[in-house]
Amino acid sequence: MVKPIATLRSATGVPTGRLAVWWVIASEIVIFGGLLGAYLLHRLGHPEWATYASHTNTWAGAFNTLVLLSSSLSAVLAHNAAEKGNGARAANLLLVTCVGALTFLVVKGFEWTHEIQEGFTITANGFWSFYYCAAGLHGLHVIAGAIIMLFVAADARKNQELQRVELIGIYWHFVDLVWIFLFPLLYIAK
Amino acid sequence: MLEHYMIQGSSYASHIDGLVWVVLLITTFWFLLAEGMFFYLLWRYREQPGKKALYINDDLEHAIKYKWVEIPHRLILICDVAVILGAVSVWSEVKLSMPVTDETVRITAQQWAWTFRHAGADGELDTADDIVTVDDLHVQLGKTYKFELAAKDVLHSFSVPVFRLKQDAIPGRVISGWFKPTQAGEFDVQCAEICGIGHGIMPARLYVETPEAHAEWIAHPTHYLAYKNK
Amino acid sequence: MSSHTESHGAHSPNEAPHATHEDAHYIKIWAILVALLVVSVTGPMLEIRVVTLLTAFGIAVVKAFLVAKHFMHLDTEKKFVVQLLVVCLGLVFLFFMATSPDIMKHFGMNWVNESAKNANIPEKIVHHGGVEGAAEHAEGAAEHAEGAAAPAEGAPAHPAGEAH
Amino acid sequence: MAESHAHDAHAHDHHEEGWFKKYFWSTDHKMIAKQYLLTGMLLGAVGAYFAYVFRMQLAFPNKPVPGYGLVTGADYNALITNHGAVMIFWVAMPVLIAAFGNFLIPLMIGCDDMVFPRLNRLSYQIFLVSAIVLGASFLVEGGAFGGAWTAYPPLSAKAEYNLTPLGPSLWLIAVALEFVAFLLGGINFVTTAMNSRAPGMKAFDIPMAVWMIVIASILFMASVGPLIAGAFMLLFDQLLGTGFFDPDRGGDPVLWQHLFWFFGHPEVYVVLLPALGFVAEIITTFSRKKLFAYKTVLYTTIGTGVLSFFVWAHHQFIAGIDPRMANVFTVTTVLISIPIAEMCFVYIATLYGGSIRFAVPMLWALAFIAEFLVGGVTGIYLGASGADIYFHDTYFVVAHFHYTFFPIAIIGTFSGVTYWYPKMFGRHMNELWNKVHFWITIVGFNGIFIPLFMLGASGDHRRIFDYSNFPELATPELQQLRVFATVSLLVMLAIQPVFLINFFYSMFKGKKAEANPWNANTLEWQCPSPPPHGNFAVLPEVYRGPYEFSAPDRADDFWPQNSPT
Repeated sequence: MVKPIATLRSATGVPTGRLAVWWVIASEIVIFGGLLGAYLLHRLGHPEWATYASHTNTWAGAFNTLVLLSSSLSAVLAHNAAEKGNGARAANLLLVTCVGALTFLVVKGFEWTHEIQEGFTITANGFWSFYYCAAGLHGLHVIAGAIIMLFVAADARKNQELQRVELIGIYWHFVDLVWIFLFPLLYIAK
Repeated sequence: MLEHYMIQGSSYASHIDGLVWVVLLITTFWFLLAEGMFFYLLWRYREQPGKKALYINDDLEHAIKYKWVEIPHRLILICDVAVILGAVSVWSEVKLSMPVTDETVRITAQQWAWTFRHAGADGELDTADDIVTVDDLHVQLGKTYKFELAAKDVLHSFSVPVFRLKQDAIPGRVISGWFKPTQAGEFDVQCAEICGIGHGIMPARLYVETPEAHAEWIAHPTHYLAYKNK
Repeated sequence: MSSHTESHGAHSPNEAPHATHEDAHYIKIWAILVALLVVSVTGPMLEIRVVTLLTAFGIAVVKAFLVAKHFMHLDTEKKFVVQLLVVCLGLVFLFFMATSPDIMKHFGMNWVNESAKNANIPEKIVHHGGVEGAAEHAEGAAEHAEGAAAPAEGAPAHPAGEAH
Repeated sequence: MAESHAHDAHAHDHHEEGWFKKYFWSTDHKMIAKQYLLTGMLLGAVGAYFAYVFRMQLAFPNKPVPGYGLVTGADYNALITNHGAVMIFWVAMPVLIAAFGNFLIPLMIGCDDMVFPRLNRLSYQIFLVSAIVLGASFLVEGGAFGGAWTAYPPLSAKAEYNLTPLGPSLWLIAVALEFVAFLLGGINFVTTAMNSRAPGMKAFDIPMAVWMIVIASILFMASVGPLIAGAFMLLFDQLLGTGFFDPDRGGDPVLWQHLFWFFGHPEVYVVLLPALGFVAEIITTFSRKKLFAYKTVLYTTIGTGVLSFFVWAHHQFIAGIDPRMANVFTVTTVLISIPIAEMCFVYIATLYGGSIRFAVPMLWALAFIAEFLVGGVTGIYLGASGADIYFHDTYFVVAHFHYTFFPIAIIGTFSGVTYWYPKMFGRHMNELWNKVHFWITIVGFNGIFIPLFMLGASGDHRRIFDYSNFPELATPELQQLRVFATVSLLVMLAIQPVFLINFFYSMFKGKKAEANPWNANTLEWQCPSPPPHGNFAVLPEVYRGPYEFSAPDRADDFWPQNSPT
């Protein structure tokens, strides 16, 4: 598939791929904003949710925050390597990021298994419904990001489409950003 | 305008109709002006042989814009203010205020019936002589009623067209409002929010009765679900 | 036309220059982020509400700012991108503010959300809440007592509307 | 130059194509536009069929409808629900934004394709899947969803209330997929228009149609988020038994109303703006006039878009929101009349001093202005909160929004199709039959909805399948109005095959069209009809605005954007 000339133009000064990623993030902000806004509306109206929230595992959440922050670091280092034309290094760093994503999901899996065994299922009460909904939607983004990243890394290893390293990086930082807010909302505020 | 279609049965019905009149006059003026101008221009500037269209340069555009855009802009703003003032005042009367009421009636909507709890002879709700009816609401002419609206299952809407009253009922919430009947007679209560396959078979009847007839009904209620005679 | 002409080297001249930092810079930012994370986890251990909120959400904002600025390179991105993202955040805020009178509050002018209020009653709470919740619970209990006295047909009387 | 060289390579690449690859797997923006257009027309026929069935039930209650059978309450609810959903999500959006956006944006801004052709193809395929999922919801146990297109819970959340265990979930999944398709499409449109304009095309040289589609896409992307989140929540309520909107379990049904209408109101402008853009193109071309006050049109469009985020709760005035909030929203709602009215005045002013030729596209565009004015002014009755107490959920509302949506989705589409048909297919449609079709459609449309205003003023409520239970509504006078509306609908539907035959016949047998049959200025007319793969032999450069008609000191009364002199 040959790219049309349209893709190569840049009247705004922002390359087309990056511009599109910003629009994706803009619409994602409203999606997560709607969900977290709805959660906050209920949370502030229901002081008893603090009690429900006390059963979340802060340490697991904190560890996952650390994992995502570190994977963001490797993503931005990959971008830096791609800017310098070093595709192999960028690919390796992207793989490190993917390992971070995998770690995040594994921790999440253990956490959820434990919580569900304790009886805190998605139907337990409003807090847990939002907990699974918000963290689940975020988890889907982690999975999607990791899969795309594998493709980008495969291309980057061949020194192709290096600009995409930056694009998937920006998306990954956004996923990290969402988690930065999910962590206090779901884990710390008790 | 509405009074030609539906009789005014409550104290605030005429105010709502008055607001509709205000809106009708304003919108009709603008509508006729715009459509009149539109069709006039279509006729006046139809294609004619040998006649070239006008080219509007920036200076000319600026001058015309004042006449075509700036002045209507301000006039519409004035009209909007009039509409807003009317709308807010009527809305405040019907939905925001709660006048001193004589009696309370509790309305519970469910799929697909209305339950009305009347205060009964003592005029107090939640006493032994309450009259509970299904799909029949009896009120006395000229008395001010407070209603407490609730729903058991899904959204419903308590709509009494002659009163110009409409309020959605939401499960889990109790929403209050008021009305003061001014016309005796038998009227429709309708459900105005889709509530399932029986939405079209969820009517109730409203009986606005003179004080004598109302007292008679309280003494000998008909179609009641629960009623304890002392 | 081969597609890798479009890679980083092919930016057209009118593009924003993308500042490329050394890796050390990014590691420094990461270290700050991790330090902030430690603060945000240890802060709530003091069990002071103000400190919890500040460390949890204040630091989240700081972290978000650092990630957006240094990792997403919004500092060197075109202005309109930042404006776009801020506008979207503003829309979320608008939604929240205009919806809060109905959802966050459980009573208002001529209406009361009975079921949400009843959800606040302490019986339904398995474990005791924090100190700050106690006053709310007491209030909830009072509402509940009132609600319990109401008749059974599903529409408890509650005159909250007149209070306004 | 590198660009034209790359273009040659591009064109060579597409010589040998199979049927499947050409018509179904194509990444060419024009083919995807046609796919969207035809799918939209097909679903439009489905939506019209729904309207036919339930209007027959209303006019002749409880008699078997020819071509359907007896309409039960459940059938009726499913029909009205899906009529609304199909017409908005699967007709107005794909035709106005996706079909014309795909076709027009690359041509009008002078480039060879959308910036992400494969994303574009994916967008159509997801859209097609969403339509199939919607169709499947009619075949599952319990039947299709019947809780109105607003899908208010708890009715939509629990099978015990709506008695359709699977329909609502499929419906919701279909809507969510459709949103994903249009998010992908919208990102493509916006990015293309922002980045890939022809050299020399500055912000105020962009044709209004492109501006409007882009602003509409932005509105869509910025408003749909909360509803996507809400769709997840409602789907979990339906399938997993959570209680997001269940008051007995700590949820709140009013939250859904806010999530829905926060999207739902901007959505009106999402479909309105493209139609306004087509009208701007057409009235300038056929009155040989410059668009009057280009910048005013643009600013009022942006103003309308911004304001549209501040008005959503006017759909909920009496739906249980705090009544004090209604005062806020009535102010913002009534104020939106200012930019919309200004836009109408500007369009009318464009006709001043023109040389107006009443070709078929022009007739449709003029009808849009004349009819949309009715929809505009009747909106004031509903935006004024006090009057809305009476009008809410009556046929007055139905008539009002059909006087906006019909001009948008049907008249706007016909104006666009008749105007760009020569460009799309390289041939002309039959003008005489198009005119016959135009007049009967317009008369039929007014015949349907003027009676509905009167019904609404008489307190006639929507979504009721049988009025015999409501003595005030079951009167012979009102029934006559219903019959009149239904007969008008039958007349209007009866003439549509004429258009369809004309449409498909002319595709093969119509008069051949030259590149610029209407003598228009915008770039899409400066390439061959129909445009080849890659659109332009040499990608154009732009020297002036799109509406330089009848410029003095020129022999021609038009001046193409890419003409150097």
